[in-house]
Amino acid sequence: MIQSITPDVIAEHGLTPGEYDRIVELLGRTPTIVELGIFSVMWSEHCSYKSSRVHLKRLPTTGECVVQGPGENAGIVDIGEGYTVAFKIESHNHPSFIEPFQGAATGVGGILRDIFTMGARPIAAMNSLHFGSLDDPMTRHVVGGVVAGIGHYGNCFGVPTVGGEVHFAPVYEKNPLVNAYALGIVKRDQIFLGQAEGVGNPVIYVGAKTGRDGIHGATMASAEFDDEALEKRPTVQVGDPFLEKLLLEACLEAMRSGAVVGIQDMGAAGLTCSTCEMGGRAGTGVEIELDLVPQRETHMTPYEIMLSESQERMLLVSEHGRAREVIEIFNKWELDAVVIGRVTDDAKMRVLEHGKVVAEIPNVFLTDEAPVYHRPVAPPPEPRLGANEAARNPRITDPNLVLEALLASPNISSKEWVYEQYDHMVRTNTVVLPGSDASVLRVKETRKALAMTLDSNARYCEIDPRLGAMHVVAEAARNLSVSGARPLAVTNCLNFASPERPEVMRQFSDVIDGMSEACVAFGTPVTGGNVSFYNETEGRGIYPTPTIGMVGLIDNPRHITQQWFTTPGDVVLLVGANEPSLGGSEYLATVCGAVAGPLPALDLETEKAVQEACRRAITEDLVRSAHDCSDGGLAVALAEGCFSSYRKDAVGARIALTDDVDATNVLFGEAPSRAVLSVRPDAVARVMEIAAELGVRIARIGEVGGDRLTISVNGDNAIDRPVADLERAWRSQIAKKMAIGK
Amino acid sequence: MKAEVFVTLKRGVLDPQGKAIHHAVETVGYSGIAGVRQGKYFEIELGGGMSVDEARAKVDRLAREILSNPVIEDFRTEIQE
Amino acid sequence: MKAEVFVTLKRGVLDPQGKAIHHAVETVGYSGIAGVRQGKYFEIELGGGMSVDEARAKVDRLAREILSNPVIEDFRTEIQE
Amino acid sequence: MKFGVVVFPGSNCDHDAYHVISKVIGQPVDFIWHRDTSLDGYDCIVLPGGFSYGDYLRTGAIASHSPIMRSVVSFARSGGYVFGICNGFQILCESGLLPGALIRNSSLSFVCRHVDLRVERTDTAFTRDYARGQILSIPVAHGEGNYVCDPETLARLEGEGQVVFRYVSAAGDVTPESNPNGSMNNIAGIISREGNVLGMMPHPERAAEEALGSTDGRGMFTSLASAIAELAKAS
Ligand SMILES: Nc1ncnc2c1ncn2[C@@H]1O[C@H](COP(=O)(O)OP(=O)(O)O)[C@@H](O)[C@H]1O
Ligand SMILES: [Mg+2]
Repeated sequence: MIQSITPDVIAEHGLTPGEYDRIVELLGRTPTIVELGIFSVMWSEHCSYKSSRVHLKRLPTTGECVVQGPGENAGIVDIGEGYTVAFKIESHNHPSFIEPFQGAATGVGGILRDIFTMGARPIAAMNSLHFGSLDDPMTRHVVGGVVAGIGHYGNCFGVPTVGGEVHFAPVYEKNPLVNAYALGIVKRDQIFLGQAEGVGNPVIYVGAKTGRDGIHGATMASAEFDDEALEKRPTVQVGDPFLEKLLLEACLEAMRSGAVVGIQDMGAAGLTCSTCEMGGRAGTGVEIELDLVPQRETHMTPYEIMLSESQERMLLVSEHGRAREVIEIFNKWELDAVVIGRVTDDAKMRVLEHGKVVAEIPNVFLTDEAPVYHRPVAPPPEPRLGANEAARNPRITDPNLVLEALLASPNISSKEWVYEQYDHMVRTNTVVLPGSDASVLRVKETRKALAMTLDSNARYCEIDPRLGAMHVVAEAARNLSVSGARPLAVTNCLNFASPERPEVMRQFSDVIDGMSEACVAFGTPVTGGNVSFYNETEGRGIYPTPTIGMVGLIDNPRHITQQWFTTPGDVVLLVGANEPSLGGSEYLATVCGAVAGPLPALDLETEKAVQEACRRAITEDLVRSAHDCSDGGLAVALAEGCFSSYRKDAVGARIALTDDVDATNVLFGEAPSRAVLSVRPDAVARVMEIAAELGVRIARIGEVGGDRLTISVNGDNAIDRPVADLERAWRSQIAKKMAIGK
Repeated sequence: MKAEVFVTLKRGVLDPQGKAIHHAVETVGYSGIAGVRQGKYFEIELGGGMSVDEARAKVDRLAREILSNPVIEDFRTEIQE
Repeated sequence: MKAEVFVTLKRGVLDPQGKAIHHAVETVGYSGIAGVRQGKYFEIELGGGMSVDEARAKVDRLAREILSNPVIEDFRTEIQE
Repeated sequence: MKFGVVVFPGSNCDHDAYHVISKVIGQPVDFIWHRDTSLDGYDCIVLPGGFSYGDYLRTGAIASHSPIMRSVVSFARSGGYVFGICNGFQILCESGLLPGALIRNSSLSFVCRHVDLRVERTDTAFTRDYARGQILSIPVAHGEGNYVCDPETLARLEGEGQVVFRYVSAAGDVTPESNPNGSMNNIAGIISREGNVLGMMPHPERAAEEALGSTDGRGMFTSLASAIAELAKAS
């Protein structure tokens, strides 16, 4: 393809004139069109993190358990007994808006490959979803497609999708967020890295053939949406989960053979990215001949082959002389595997077509020399206040009806319509099914269990990015702690609007600071993640939406704890300071239609002590149920405790609260550092003692029993409802909305 | 009156179904099959009192708006009188 | 040479997809659609050097043995020369 | 005595079945590759859940043509026990070892959750460790588990007691609400007339350990183990 490089061509590649000049300067010549394409994907926001890098550096990334921090395909932490887990979260937001089913499906495919390239067998997936309002038909279409697509890929691949979160707010209407997470297990001494070691070693292409899928997808993922987005549609890729399952089995088998030196998946930026990154990490070069690349279509140009984003492909480097062995393993699994090049000693990526060089670029130009921007950061905005004024005009006042309305709010209501479409049990490790605070899996290879959770709170982050991000980390850790787990480490997905707007960069920078501070406090380093910018349409951006994926360890499976009250006569305890606020609450959003601050305060030391108290009580076998108290406040947490779950009938509770704030705050105000426990009556004294030892407030607030939830505040009856009615309001809401028009 | 709608994947869009079928067919021992692509096929029963032109317009709209996914699929309709 | 295979559900076999589409179509406000049934459509690319009769026999066998399930489906094939 | 678990490309509950047989009920078991053809030395073949060959055409359709299935068919015809779970059930129907077909769930959605099953027969090699009418809590996880067949076949299945499991309410009643996929007569599992081939959509291997919340599915594996042991003693 002979094409001259005009300013238009440069702009089409998403490169600024300044970036282009830098390319010419680095190369000392004009790039070929293939090289321009390569630079454009490697220097895109998506691959280069050019706007976020300077900020991401502030995240804590080291810790005792960290085996692999950011920089590889996934982070890895040690879980003892010779095993480690690899986990990561990644966004597939733009593709999922353009084609919800395939966009979400290929998002799952991508994250699974990131895990098994490390040598880890994926044992769990989760997803964090943000959509517009379910009252909007377009949103329902997106929700239906995304959930079905995630299910399609994960179910067929055979990984259980064990949990996640779903939020709804109008700002996501044209910018839905689909963040996919996966976790895999690998023996500590069997981890693989994406490195092209060993000059002369063969480079092998495995998996699906290359087609014209998603050419320019990586640049698309970094470009703001406009009406033209719909015109960009044909770039959407179609996933083949069956092929990916074969790829998994073949890759793991090849790795076990000892013949594999390094391996990397071809995600966004496909062959380009894997070629230069594998060489880059090892300090070597990789040379490939495009004639040898398996192609699905005829007459593909070098440009198209290098930029194709066809799914289910990997690049691997084998030991010299062992390529045959590797290829035979792939053939056994009925997959293509072809030697397309070799490792060189010149630290360049070199691409040949019919033996002629069509691109030759030193790796560092594409990686370390990629632009880094110190984008302007706006000064801190005025604090977002007004919660008290907004709270003066509630749509409903009867606390019973308020509670029902909150339980029926799609943000709080049961997500079973979603997770029942996912196989969440395959591989028979899922000990705590979706529905409780954290998902828990046994690890058959060890005596331990893993707990994991995905959390975000975009409304909080919109009101106060820094404090909001701290709340999110605290909630994730709390979800693990009340499940009996010790938090280990974090992966994160940072979804933001355009980095070219200083206000957005202010949010971004503040979120990083809040997240860093909280992660340091909890001792949970960040081992990886993903940044998704440009989530805005027609100038309207999303809330700053950092999503935290936190993994924790339960040393003794006996200590796995769920959120459901189990036994009449058990005593209900509220652990933690009860200083709720309506700022940023679901109450304010649902009942008063307002998003306003200030947020509830968060003291990290108190938070840690509360979590420690819960964990200690759990490990002393004193606790029958434990539930983190977050969205919707205490009344919602109590109601959720009453509901039925697998092999657990609904049960009521009688609760008496005393406080010096008004009933609305007590019932529906939100505050961190709180958990609701139910314990045997004879265990109450010891749990109180533990709390006292840790300096944590604790109150006996009632007992489990009957079939109603009754709550009094300062002696006045506030809530009195049959649990069955509350549960009905909570359980079926999303299904009901999704059935509109069906 | 009846109509038929054929929905096929756009050229260039990966067809995992067709690929898997083709592969299986070869493994089972069929020779001479060079490729398989899978699409959808709809039979539409139309109510009475419609002209052919009306029917065509209606079925076209139905195919475009509901039966196919314009992002990855093309369609073709046929009216049988 | 090319062939087309149409696979449809037998009369009397429930068609959940067709039913759902029909329902959706009505809800969206299309009038005059009396029924929708969903089937499958295959485009088969045949290798060279085959007579039409050979092709027909091969495609018929393929449709019968693999592309359709006789318990619930019927099929029809067409050869395009 | 030996169990064999067939591995098709795309099987993904193969390890789960293997785990229950080897670790939970402590019986010898091998994986059998789909390209193998010999089943010598096996007493029970398990066709596990998953998405064999991607299941893109029709569930189980392509697997039913794989080399191993020819052997499984003759193994079954000679009286060997064949146990098809989920995708395995679909493969058994496609290969003609069991009548009927499994089509798309009436909800059109994949469904994964625990359901209640009623044991309709206990005089089979697969269910002898249960009580008649016993209600089992076992998960389903499928998109195409809607059992259909023609009216004559249905009458025969019912008349000859070939329906072994039915979806029921917690109280044990056959209701539309307790049917997760629209199956005719709430059919969850059927057995061949000869009593040696059983297919079911629910996953007993996911309900065989206390840690997973239910041990109700274990009985199928222990039933088979004792039936096989008895046969061995008799011969
Ligand atoms: N997208 C999803 N996929 C799978 N499970 C989900 C999803 N969204 C929510 N869930 C499950 O529903 C339950 C409630 O979720 P959520 O309200 O976010 O919990 P929490 O507030 O404790 O973090 C959790 O067990 C969660 O794993
Ligand atoms: Mg929680």
